[in-house]
Amino acid sequence: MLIFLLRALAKMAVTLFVIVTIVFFATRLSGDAIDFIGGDALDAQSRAELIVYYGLREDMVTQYWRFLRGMIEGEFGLSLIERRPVTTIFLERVGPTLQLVGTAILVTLVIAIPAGIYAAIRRRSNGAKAVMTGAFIGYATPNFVMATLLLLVFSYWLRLLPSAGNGSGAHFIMPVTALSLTYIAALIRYTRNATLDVLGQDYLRTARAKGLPERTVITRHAMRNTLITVLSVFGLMVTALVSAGAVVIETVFSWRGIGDLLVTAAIRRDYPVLQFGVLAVASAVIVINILTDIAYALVDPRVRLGARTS
Amino acid sequence: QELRVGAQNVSNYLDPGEDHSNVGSQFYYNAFDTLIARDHAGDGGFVPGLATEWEQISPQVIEFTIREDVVFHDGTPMTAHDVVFSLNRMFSPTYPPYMVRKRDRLGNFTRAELRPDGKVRVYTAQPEPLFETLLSMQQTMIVPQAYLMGLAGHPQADEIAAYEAFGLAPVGTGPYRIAEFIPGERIVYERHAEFWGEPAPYERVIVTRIPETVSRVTALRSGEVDIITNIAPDQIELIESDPAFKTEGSVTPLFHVMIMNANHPEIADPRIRQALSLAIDRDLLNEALWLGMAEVPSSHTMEEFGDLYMPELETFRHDPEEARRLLEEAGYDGAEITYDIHSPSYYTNDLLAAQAIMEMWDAVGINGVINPRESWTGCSSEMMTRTWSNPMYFADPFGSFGVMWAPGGPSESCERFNTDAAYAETWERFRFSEDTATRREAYAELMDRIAADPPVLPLYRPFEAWGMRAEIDWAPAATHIPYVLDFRAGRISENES
Amino acid sequence: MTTPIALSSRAGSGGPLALWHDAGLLERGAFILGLTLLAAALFAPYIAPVDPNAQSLLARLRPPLGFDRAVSGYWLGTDELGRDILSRSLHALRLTIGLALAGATLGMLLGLTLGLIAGLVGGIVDDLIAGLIDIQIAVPFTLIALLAVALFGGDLIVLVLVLGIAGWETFGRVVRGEVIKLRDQPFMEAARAAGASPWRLAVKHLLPNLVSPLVVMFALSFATIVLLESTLSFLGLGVRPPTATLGSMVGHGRAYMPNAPWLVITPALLILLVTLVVQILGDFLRDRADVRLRDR
Amino acid sequence: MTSSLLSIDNLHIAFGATQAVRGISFEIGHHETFALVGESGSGKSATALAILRLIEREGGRITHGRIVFRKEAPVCLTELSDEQMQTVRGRDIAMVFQEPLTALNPVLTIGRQLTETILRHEPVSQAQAQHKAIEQLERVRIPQAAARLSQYPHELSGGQRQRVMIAMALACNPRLLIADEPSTALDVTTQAEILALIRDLQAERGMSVLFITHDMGVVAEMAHRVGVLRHGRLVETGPARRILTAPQESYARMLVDAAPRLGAGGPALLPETGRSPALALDNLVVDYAGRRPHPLAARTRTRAVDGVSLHVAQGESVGLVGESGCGKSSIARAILRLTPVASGRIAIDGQDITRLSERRLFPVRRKVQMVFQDPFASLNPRLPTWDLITEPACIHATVARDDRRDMAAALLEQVGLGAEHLDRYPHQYSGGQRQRLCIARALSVQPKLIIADEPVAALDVSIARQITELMQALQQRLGLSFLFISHDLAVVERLCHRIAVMRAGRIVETGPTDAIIGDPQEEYTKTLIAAVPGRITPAVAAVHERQSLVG
Ligand SMILES: Nc1ncnc2c1ncn2[C@@H]1O[C@H](COP(=O)(O)OP(=O)(O)OP(=O)(O)O)[C@@H](O)[C@H]1O
Ligand SMILES: Nc1ncnc2c1ncn2[C@@H]1O[C@H](COP(=O)(O)OP(=O)(O)OP(=O)(O)O)[C@@H](O)[C@H]1O
Ligand SMILES: [Mg+2]
Ligand SMILES: [Mg+2]
Ligand code: NI
Repeated sequence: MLIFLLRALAKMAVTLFVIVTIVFFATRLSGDAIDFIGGDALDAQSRAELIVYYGLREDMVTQYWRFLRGMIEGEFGLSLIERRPVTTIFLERVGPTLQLVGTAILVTLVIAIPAGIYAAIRRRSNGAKAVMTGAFIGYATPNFVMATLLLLVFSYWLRLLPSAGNGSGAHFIMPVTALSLTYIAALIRYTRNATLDVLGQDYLRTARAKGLPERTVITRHAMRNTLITVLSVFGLMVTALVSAGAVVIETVFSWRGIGDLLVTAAIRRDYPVLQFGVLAVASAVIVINILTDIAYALVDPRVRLGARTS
Repeated sequence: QELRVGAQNVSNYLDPGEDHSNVGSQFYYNAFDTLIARDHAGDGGFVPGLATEWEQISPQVIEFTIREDVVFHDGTPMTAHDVVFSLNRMFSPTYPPYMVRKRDRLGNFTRAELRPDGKVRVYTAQPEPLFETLLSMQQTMIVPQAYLMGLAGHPQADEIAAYEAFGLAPVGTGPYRIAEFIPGERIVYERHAEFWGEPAPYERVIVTRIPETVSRVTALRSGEVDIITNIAPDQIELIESDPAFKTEGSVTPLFHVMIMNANHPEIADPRIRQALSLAIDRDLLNEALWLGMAEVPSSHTMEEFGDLYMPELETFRHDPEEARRLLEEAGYDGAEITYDIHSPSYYTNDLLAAQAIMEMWDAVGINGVINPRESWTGCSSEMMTRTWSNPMYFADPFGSFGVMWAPGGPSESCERFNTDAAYAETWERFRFSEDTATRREAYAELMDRIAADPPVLPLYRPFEAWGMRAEIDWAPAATHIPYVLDFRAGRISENES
Repeated sequence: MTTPIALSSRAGSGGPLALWHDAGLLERGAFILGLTLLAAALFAPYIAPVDPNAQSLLARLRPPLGFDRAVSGYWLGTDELGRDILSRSLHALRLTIGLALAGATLGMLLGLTLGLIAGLVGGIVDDLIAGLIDIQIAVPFTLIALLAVALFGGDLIVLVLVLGIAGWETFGRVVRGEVIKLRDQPFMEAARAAGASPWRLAVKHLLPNLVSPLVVMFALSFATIVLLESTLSFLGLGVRPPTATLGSMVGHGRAYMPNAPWLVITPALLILLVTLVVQILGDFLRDRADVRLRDR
Repeated sequence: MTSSLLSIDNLHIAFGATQAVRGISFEIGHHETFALVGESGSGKSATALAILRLIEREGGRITHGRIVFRKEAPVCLTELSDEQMQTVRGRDIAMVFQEPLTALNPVLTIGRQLTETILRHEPVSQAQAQHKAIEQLERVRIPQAAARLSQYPHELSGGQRQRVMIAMALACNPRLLIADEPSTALDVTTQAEILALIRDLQAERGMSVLFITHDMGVVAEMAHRVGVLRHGRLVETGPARRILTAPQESYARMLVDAAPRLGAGGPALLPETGRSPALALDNLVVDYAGRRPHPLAARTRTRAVDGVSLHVAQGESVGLVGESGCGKSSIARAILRLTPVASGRIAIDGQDITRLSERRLFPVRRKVQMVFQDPFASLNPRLPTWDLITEPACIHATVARDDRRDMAAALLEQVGLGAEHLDRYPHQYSGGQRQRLCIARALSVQPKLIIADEPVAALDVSIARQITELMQALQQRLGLSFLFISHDLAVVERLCHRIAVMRAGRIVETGPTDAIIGDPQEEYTKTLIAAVPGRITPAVAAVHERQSLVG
């Protein structure tokens, strides 16, 4: 366990280092912050002054060293646009995103796993077909179309739900629905597959031969094995939710979160915000990966930490 | 009483001196005052603001009598010291973002000075015909010296950190104080009880960012907000179809323009640029994309320029025949001409206009290609043509055309526009002559020059609309710079109907 | 999945006829629909009534035939620049299918190759490739797309590369896992004992065993790419206007959903159908490849 | 026999359109052991699953017939609902499945799996169930029974797992135990223990047993009565002694005759030729890296093969026997250089290959072919037959691309399969056919040496016989050498010139076949031979028969 954690942390450090380096250079090579900071009309002298003022005059390598030193000291600097510490800005945004993504993950779990198991057990029933068709359609609808549709139906026409912000529980309904739909659909499909795999296993026959009622056979013997398979997929999905995130949903529902922050920062070349944001998101993703590995080892006695194959 | 506003965008900082963005201009007027104000409820004429009276002592000096009993939002009284400080921070800036504003509009001002009698004098380098106009600008709004300088911890030192901090915790003298500011997300105004003028009509005004048009319209309809900004003509019907809501709009004192890089080898020949311009049927664009509500100018001029409004000039026109002829004459070889556009869409209808323009170019044989960019092309020498906007920063051709096309200004220093001694000479006459007729004459000459070697084509003045509950009586004032959300007394009310 | 499959057709192989025979109603429907969509895409230039980019600015936002204000000749109405939605959709379908195929194929080839190498070679190489996968997952995709477009321009090729790169890590991860699982199987040892080269091991022995996960992933990846492309269009990073993909049509049309829903309905429906067809056929092929599943 | 516990009457079972069982009838009396023997694929397991009404879940259907079970009053199992069956399963009728490896749930502890059966059928508390579970484990003689409860299946050896399965089946004192090949995967010593256990328990509790096997030795040891199944029909039923000694029906006769019997004598020793041996192992050592005992420690090493020296002359067959896990397969894998050699020397045809590079090894690979222990796993499931069995030839370019199908057809014919199998995939074969594919593959390059690792373990006796005969014929015709690894001493005796006995990585005894079987010197060899079931044939069978009549 200790060795595993040390190894994982070392790998994480290397991965993060590579990521921040790439982001550092790619953002700088591909655009200029000054045009955004100064507005779109700058004469040459003002431009030069601003470049000095924002510390963008040194050559990139010097800036890079400064950035690395700052990172090690935990000093991530100020946003070029907002002039506030990037950590403050990030913290402001992280809450809403976590709420949104967390709720979406919960909803996904609660709906998709039972539905997937049902679709597998009653493989040929009409109910299962309905579930799978629903999953197909859920998967195939772009989430911003779904988001806009929900907005129009429930806020614009029916005036039932609030359309913007994250004040109350009601504010969660639409964004969470729009966000989790794709994931629910995908997870249903994975769960169904995993369950079908398990249903063919001999130990289920053993369980039945013991005289266990069908419910117990499914809940105790099948589900546990299904969950193990689903876990790794689920870990991937959580990381996708955290990293690829909810940019689109956040925009449509005016939900100030990380996705919106990162894209905006990238467009404006607000380097400090972008660098810290990417670092934070990447760390979260990697930590989730490690946690998935640990969870995997916890639920599957055959797996030793660090020896996992996939 | 409370007013909730759904805005497409909220600024990332609030410093009237530094800011000149369309996003920012929405928010200052409610919370800050200038020495000279304008009668926005009326004809827009100059009226006393924080100065009760002013007197032009010489062409280069003006003297202000400062209003007493003015209290800043932080409770401290405003003094002449604050006025001198506010103006000098712009006239001889140490904070780089101010330097930009100094250069593009306040270049002629040298200093402000406190007289022993408590009056304040402002000096310029050359005779200044636009004293009142420039000193009623957003950039010359008055801020509290002690508060601002104290923000960095050393109240005596002129520190950059203090200016930076002020942008996040702004304090002014206006009818509303900024009670809460979350950059890019929310501004909460509260009534400033000790405001020197007529008290604010609302106890609170909450501005929230709702970036998506559909979401904004929805928020209005579902009662989450009372007013929404940035409604394109296409959406007006959507709001007005319900009698509980209405829209108010006007053409904005701002041009959507196409600029052309005079130094790009492919279009260096002025005839090609003329053709690019002549090929565009701006009336059709207006008719189709703005439902005829926008305004297509014949020259770089607007009614707001007052004495310098010159609709008789015909600098820009639509003539595809002529365009074809010029292209042939210039020996245009069908080279690809890129049209940069900010993506995702930045100006209302910009992408649509761009696509329509490509078709119009195609019709005269120009091989145009849209080039969506996620960042501004800045001063890139590869830029050929692109979208831009040219707002009226203050009501004078200098505040619109002049900010961008002055000799040594942003366009020239980015090397996409060339001036010569003759242009500079004409410019001096236009800028500093105290005689309006001379200025008009000079401006006409500049326009001729622009027509002959065009760096820009003003497409139209867009029509901007705001949606709101039907009971709210508010409309944009024609005398403001673009996008100002003016919720001062007399400008907004609610009728119980 | 839908109909009991006759035992006589147990063989994993069999010609297209056997496939057809095994397919249920749903699969057959999907197959026919798929062919129709493909044909529509392929022949778009011939069947589209008008030039997809031709504007009629004064007839913007007109509804489909049969509604008020409809303009004749524009069956499915016009878009925000007065272009024919039917013609645009057909051309967009063509481009979207092309993009998704190219992107998914690229992602698959990339992921397959790297996954195979990682799994077979192991050691440092494996660590490197696994690290690459981690990086790819950890950096938000929109950011990668944005930087790529900013650095290399918004050409179609760049777009395909970006979309391909978006999916490779899923392939890479799964393939690597499968390879590690398979590489010590007795049949691999048997081949090694017979003197098979690493290349032969990979291509002849591993690849056939990877086919069914690859089929499933390809189907998923295809759908994901169609959606990703539309998300990119939503963020203004997709194909350059006036060229249209189904995704960009939906992305641009979304603003008009309350007053001109037909801008979105046709392309969104096409996206739905295309991904649906791919998913159903993918599932069908996978279910068939699973020997144990077939008889239950 | 109206008092019989279970009577099956004209049972028909179909999988889809194919009829697997076509009308069988038999009865099992109280305290009786009924053995069901027969060809692989003849419907034995299907019948067992039908009794428990689990066949529907496997995709089968009882199309006709009745299964009547008499505990107090007779119940017709075929008419019960699934809910009603749930009270029968596990309590009245319990089953030990064919494959213990996959029959236990890998993610639940042994204790959990055991207690849940007890809790399901008996009104006891959790603690009592726990206690009972330990008792059960002790009864099947699993050491440290209490500690096992918290272990997972993969932490037990194959034999232990098999015993857990049996403990589970016996947990609620069922009236009828169905044991489906409970000892196939086990070496003779473990097998003997398990058989003894079932017999003891039966005597102790007076239950009836339906015993399914293909091993006639086991039948002889266990059964009172025997049913011979072929193509889904019972071709003969009768007392064990009669069937084993005087089968009436021709298939039954063939089955009994084909069963190898220990002590029948092996082939004569080959004369010394003086030529270099086909295989020479010199002090071979094979280590496996184990896990680390704690994070900072070095990995432990398992010494699987510990200094083995062995020669196989040209044209000779050498048998390698020994208990499970003693290192037989490891030797085979080392010879093929599939596992690294720690020390020692391997020579093929006089050439030292111990440290040869893979490139230099290439020509040698052609000379040595292997039949792997698990045929299904060693055949790539996605390749068609013709491709599979000619692959070595293709790799070594001994066959033209266009001739591969012809070659494959010829090979199939050699192992008794038809050319119609050319395009089939491995899963479309029965276990025995797969094993023959492996043999065909080994023959495709005309090797000098074949290492056969348990090549007939999965086959019923008649097919096993066919295969060994084929091997002998090839040896005579082509002068092949064999290293024959098996736990079935009778088969080894029939096939091999010499036998090497292994234990815990070392060879404890080597010698001519007759000498080893007839006059073993080592204590271990003696135990091994004593453990072979069925050595006590007719007499014991007679005893059983009498018992069953009395009971
Ligand atoms: N799930 C299934 N689907 C179709 N056919 C099956 C299935 N299971 C078994 N069969 C067929 O039914 C027949 C009887 O199978 P069964 O498992 O009862 O054989 P068996 O006598 O137990 O053989 P073995 O000795 O190999 O275990 C075989 O021909 C087999 O091919
Ligand atoms: N890959 C491996 N890693 C670690 N230990 C192994 C490995 N393979 C085999 N062993 C161990 O080496 C020993 C010998 O194994 P081997 O497979 O040679 O036994 P065997 O004699 O063939 O047994 P069986 O009759 O059960 O096939 C066993 O204790 C086994 O647990
Ligand atoms: Mg069986
Ligand atoms: Mg072995
Ligand atoms: Ni199906």
